[in-house]
Amino acid sequence: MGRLAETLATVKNPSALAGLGLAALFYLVGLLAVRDPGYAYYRETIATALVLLNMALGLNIILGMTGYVSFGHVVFFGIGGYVAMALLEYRGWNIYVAMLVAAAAGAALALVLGTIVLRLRGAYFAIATIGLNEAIRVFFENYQPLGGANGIELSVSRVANLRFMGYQGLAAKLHLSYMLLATVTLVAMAMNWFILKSRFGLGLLAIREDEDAAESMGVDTWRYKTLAYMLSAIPPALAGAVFAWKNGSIYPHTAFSLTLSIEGIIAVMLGGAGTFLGTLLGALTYSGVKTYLLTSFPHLHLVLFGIAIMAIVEFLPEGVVGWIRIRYTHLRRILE
Amino acid sequence: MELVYYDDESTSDRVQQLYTKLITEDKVDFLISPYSSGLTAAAAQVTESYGKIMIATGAASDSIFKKGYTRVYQVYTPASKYMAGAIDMLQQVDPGIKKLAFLFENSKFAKSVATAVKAYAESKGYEIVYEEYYPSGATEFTTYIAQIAQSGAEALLGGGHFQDGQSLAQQLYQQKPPLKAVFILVAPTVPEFADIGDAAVGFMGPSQWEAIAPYSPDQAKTLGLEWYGPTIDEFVNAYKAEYGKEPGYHAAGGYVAGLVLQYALEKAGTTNPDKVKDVLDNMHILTFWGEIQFSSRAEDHGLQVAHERILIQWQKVGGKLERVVVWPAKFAKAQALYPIWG
Amino acid sequence: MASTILRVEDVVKRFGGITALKGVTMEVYEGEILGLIGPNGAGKTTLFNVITGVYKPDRGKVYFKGKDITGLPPHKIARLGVARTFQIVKPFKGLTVLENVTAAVFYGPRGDEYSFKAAEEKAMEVLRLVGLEDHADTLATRLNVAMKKRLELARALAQDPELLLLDEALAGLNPREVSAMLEIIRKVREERRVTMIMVEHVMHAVMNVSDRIVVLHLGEKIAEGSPEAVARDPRVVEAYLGDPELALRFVRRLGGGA
Amino acid sequence: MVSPELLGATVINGLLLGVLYGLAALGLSLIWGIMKVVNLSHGATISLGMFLTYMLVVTPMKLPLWAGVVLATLLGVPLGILFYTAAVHKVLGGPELSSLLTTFGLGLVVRGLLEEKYGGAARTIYTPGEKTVRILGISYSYVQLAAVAIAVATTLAVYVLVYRTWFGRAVRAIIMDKEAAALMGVDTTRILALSFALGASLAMLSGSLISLIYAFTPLTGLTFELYSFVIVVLGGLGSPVGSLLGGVIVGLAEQVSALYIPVALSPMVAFIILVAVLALRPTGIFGGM
Repeated sequence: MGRLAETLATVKNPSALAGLGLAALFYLVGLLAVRDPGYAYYRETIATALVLLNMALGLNIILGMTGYVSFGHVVFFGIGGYVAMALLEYRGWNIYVAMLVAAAAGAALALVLGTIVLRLRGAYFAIATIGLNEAIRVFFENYQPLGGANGIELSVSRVANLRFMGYQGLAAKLHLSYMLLATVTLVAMAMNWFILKSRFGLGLLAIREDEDAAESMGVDTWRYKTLAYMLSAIPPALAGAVFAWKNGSIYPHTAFSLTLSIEGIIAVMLGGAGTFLGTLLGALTYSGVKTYLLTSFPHLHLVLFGIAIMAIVEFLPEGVVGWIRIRYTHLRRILE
Repeated sequence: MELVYYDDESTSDRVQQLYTKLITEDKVDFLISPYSSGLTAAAAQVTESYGKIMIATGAASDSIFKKGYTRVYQVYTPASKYMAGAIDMLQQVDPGIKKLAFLFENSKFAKSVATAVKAYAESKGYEIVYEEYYPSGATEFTTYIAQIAQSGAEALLGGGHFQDGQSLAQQLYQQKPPLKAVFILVAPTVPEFADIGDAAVGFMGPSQWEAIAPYSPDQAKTLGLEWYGPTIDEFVNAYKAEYGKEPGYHAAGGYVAGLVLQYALEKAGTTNPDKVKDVLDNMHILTFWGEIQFSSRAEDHGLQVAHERILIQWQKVGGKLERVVVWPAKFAKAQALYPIWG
Repeated sequence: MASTILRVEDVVKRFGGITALKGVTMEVYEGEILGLIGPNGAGKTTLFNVITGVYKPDRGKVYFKGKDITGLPPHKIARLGVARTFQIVKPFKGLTVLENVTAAVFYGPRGDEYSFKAAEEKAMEVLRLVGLEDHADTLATRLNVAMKKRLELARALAQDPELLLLDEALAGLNPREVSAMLEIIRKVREERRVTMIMVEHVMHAVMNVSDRIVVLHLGEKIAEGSPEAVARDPRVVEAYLGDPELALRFVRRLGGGA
Repeated sequence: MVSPELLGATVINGLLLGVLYGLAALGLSLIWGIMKVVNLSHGATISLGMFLTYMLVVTPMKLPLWAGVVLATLLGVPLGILFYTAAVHKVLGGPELSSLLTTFGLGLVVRGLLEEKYGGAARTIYTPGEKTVRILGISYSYVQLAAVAIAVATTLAVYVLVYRTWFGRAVRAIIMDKEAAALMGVDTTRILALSFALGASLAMLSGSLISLIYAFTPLTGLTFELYSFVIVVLGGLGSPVGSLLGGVIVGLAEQVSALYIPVALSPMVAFIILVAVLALRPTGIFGGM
C-alpha cells in the first residue's frame, strides 16, 4: 500500500503535470469545437496527432522500456479497429463496449503473438513482427465474415440515435469520437507513467539494458516481456477502435499499414525511448512537422522526412529528452 | 466560384482533417470527393455531419452508397456494373462460349466488380470454371495462366490496377492459353498499356470514359434527355490547350463532378444545400461524360444509375497501336478483334 | 563445521559433443568463501551457469539450503537468495548507478516489500559499502572498469543474497584496485555474513581470501581443500599451476600472509 | 486434381522465379551478415535499379538491354558508397534499432525521389524478344532465362568473392573481430563501405533484371524486400548459396501452394515460413557463413 500511495504521489512530478496539462488541452479543444466550428480544424489536427501518440505510447512500453523493436506494432491498431467495427456494424453494440472488447482483443493477440516471437531478440524480433503483421493483414483480406478486402463500413443508421452535447447522429459521433480519442490518450499516458514509476517498470528497463543480467537479478523476464507486450498493445488497439468508428470504415490495407508503426517508432526515438515526456513531445512534434511538410512540400515530403530521420538517429541517437537526461543526470527526476 | 483543394496523401487519417478544414476554415459550400472509395467513405462521415453535398468521382464502390448517406452523389459507374458489358458482348459475338475464368485482384474494387459480374454471368448461363483473386501488387501470373489453360475456360475476366493488369496481359500474350477473349480492368484504359507493344493487341477493358465516346446533343434529343455542358471535342480541345495533353478518364471524371454541381446550382438558383439536393435527386442529363442520374431511393441514395460503360480494345490500326470502342454496339466504331490471338 | 548451504551433486553438462562438466560434486558451507579455480575451459563458468539456472544440467542435482533448485529458471533461483556477478560485466548502461542498484533491491527475496524511497536508501547503503556513493547519479556506461566491477558487486549485494557467486570479480584490475576489491569482499563477509564462491584467476588473491579451494580441470573436480593443501597437491600443480616453481612461489607468498 | 504436368510446370516456374527472389535477397543477406545491419533501404534500392534501367534503355537513353543492366549494376557501387556514408557509417556497432531507422530513412529518400520523378504509375520495359522456349507447356522468354542465368552466375561469383579472395578474407576477419582486423592492417572502413556497395550493387542488379520481366512502380522493390527477409532468415545471414536456396524455397512454396490453396492466401505462406523458422531455428536453416 505504501508503494501505491507513493506511486500516485509521483503525478506531482513536472513531467506528469505536463502530460496532464496536455490532456486537458486536448479535451478543451474538443469542447470548444462543440460550441464553435472554428475550432474543428484544430480538433481534427490534434486527432491525427493523437492516433500517432497512442501508437507511440504503446511502443514506448515495449520498445522504449523493454527494448523490443516491435516494427509490426500496427497489428494491434488494426485488430482493435476490426473488432470494434465488427461489433458496431454487425452487432449494433455501443462504442464503449466495443472499445473494451477491442482493448481485450489487442492484449489477447499480444499474448498469443508474444509466445511465438518474444523469444527472439534484436532485428529478428523486429522482422518477425513485420511478418506476423503481413500474415494477419492477408488473413483479413481473405476473411469474408469480416468483409475480406471490402472491409467494414459503418451504416448511418448505426449512429442515428446517438446523442452528444446537443448533437445527434453522425454529427454527434464526430464530436464524441474525438472526446473518446482524448480519453484513450489519457489512459495511455497514465499507463505509461505508472509503469515507468513502478517496480515493474524498473524491471522492464533492466531487461532493455541487459536481459541476462535482469534475469539473473531475479526479474521474471519472460512474464515481464509478455505483460509489457500485452500492455503495449492496448493503446493502439483502443485508438484503432475509436479511429475506425470516427472514420466510419476500416479496410485491411489501411488498418495494417506498417507506416503507422514505423512513424510511432520514429516518434519514440525522436523524444527519447523509455521516457514519458519524450514520447509525448516526439509524437506531437512528428505529427506537426509532418502536417507542415505535407502541405508545404507535398511531393518531396518523403525525402525531407528521410533526411530528418537519418539526422536525428545519427546526431541525437538518444532523442531530445533522452539526451538531456544523459547529459544532465540531475534532471532525471524532473524529465521522466 | 472558388476552388480550394489539398493533397490527402492517399491516407485515411488525413482525409477527415482536410475535409473539416475545407468546411470550417475555407467555408466551402460544396465538396468533391477524394480519389478512391475508401477515402470517400471517410470524407462522407464529415460532409454528412455538416449537411454538405459531396460529388464523388473516382469512387466506384457500390457499398458506400448503401450506408444511408443522403448527400453524396456518384458520377462513376459503380463497380457492380463494370463488367456487365463484357458478358453482353460475349453473348452476341460468340454465343457458343460457356466457360469463363476469373482472375481478379483481391482488392475492394476488383472484388466488387467480380462479385457482381459473376452473378450476372451465371444468370446468363455461363459457368465459372476458374476463380482466383491474386494479392495486391502481384506481377507473376504464369502458374495461374497454366491453370486457366487447363481449366477449359474460353474467356478470361480479370485485373485490378494498372501494374498487375499490364503484367497479366504481357504474360497472357507470352503463354497464349486457349482463350478467345480477355477483359481486363483498368490497365487497358490507360495509354501506357501500349508500353508492352504488340502484346497489347486484342485486350479489352471497360472504360468510364473515352475521348472517342459518342455522346452528343443530337443523341440527347433521340433519347429525350437534356444535354448539358461542352461537347466532347470542346472538352478535349480546352483540356489540351490548358495542359498540353489528351485528357484521360480521371480528368474527365473530375471535370464532370464540377459540371454536375454547376448544373444543380443553376437549376436551384441558390446555394441552399436542400434546394441543390432536390435538383440532384431528380436530374437525368446527358453530357460529354455520358448519361448521369442518381438514385434517389433511400437504400442506395446517390448511386449512379445511368452512366454506361463502354468496352475498348487495343488494335493495330495502320501499324499503330490504338484503343477503339467495340461495345456497346450502338457506339462501336470498329469490329472487335475476335478471337484475341487470331 | 557450519551447515551446507549449496550442494552440487554429480552434475553433467554437455554442449553438442563437448562435455563441459563431467559429474561434479561439491558442497559449500554457510559463511565461507570458496575459491573455484582451474585453467580456461575447466568448466567454472559453466558450473556457475548451472547453479544459477542459466543451463539445465544433463544429469545431477543442485540443492540450495536443502531445496532442489535443479532446472529452475534463473530469476527464481535469484529470488531464493542466490546472486551472481558476470565475468564480462553487465551493468544496465543507460541507467544511473543508483538506478542499477535500486532495481536489484526490488528484485531481492523481499524486494516487493520496499517502497521506492526505502529501496533507494538501501541502495545507497550498498553503494557506500562498495565505495560508489559519490557516483550514484552517474550513468553506468560512464564508469571505468574498476567501478563497473564494483557496481556489479553492489547490484548483486543489493539483492540481499545468502549465496554470492563472483565470476572473476578481480580480472582486469590493477594491483591497487585488486586489494581494494578484496577489502570490500572481506567487509561483505564480515558485515553481511554472505557465503561466496569466487571464480578467480588472480591466484594470490584467491588463495588469500578463500577458506577452501575447489579445483576443476576439464570438467572434473581434481582437488578440494585448504589453499595450502591445494597448492601443494601434485595433480593441481600438474594440471593448472604448471611448473612446480610457480606453485612454490604461491606457497611462499601465502607464507608472507596478507 | 492437379495434373502431374501442371505440377511439374509449376515447380519449374517456381524454381526460376525463386532464383530471382534469391538474387533480390543476396544484397540484404551480405550486408546483414557482414555488418549486422538490416538494410531497410534495400527495397528502395531495388526500385532504383528498376528505374535506372528504365532511364538507360527506354527514356531518355536507348541503350541495348545488356548495357542497361551492366551500367545500373555498376552505378550501384558509387551509390552504395554514398549510402554507406550517409546512413550507415556513423551508426555501425550501435544498437540495431539505429541502423534500422537510418536505412529506413535512406529508403524514404530514394523512394521520395523516384515518386517525385515518376509518380505512382507503373512502368514497363518493352522487351521485343518474341523468342520463347517451351518447358512443360509454359513459355519462357530468352530475357527471362538470361535473367535467371545471370542470377545464378552472380550468386556463385559472390560466393567465390567471399570465400576465395583477399576481399572475402578481409571481410570475414572484420566479422570475427573488427579491432583485430584493423591491427592486422585491414582498412576496415574501406572494406565495410565496399561491402555495402556490393550489397547495393546486387540490389540494383536484381531490380534491373526484374524490370525487364515485370511492370514496376517505386514501391515494387518493397515487396521484394519483404520476401528477402524471409529468404535471409531461411538461408542464413551472409550466405550466398543460402540466399539462392532460400529464394528457391520461397518461390516454390509460393507457386506450388497456389495450386492447392486460394491464390489470395499465397503471401501468407512466405510469412508463416518466416515466423516458423524464426521461432524454431533463429539462426536459419542453412546456418551462417
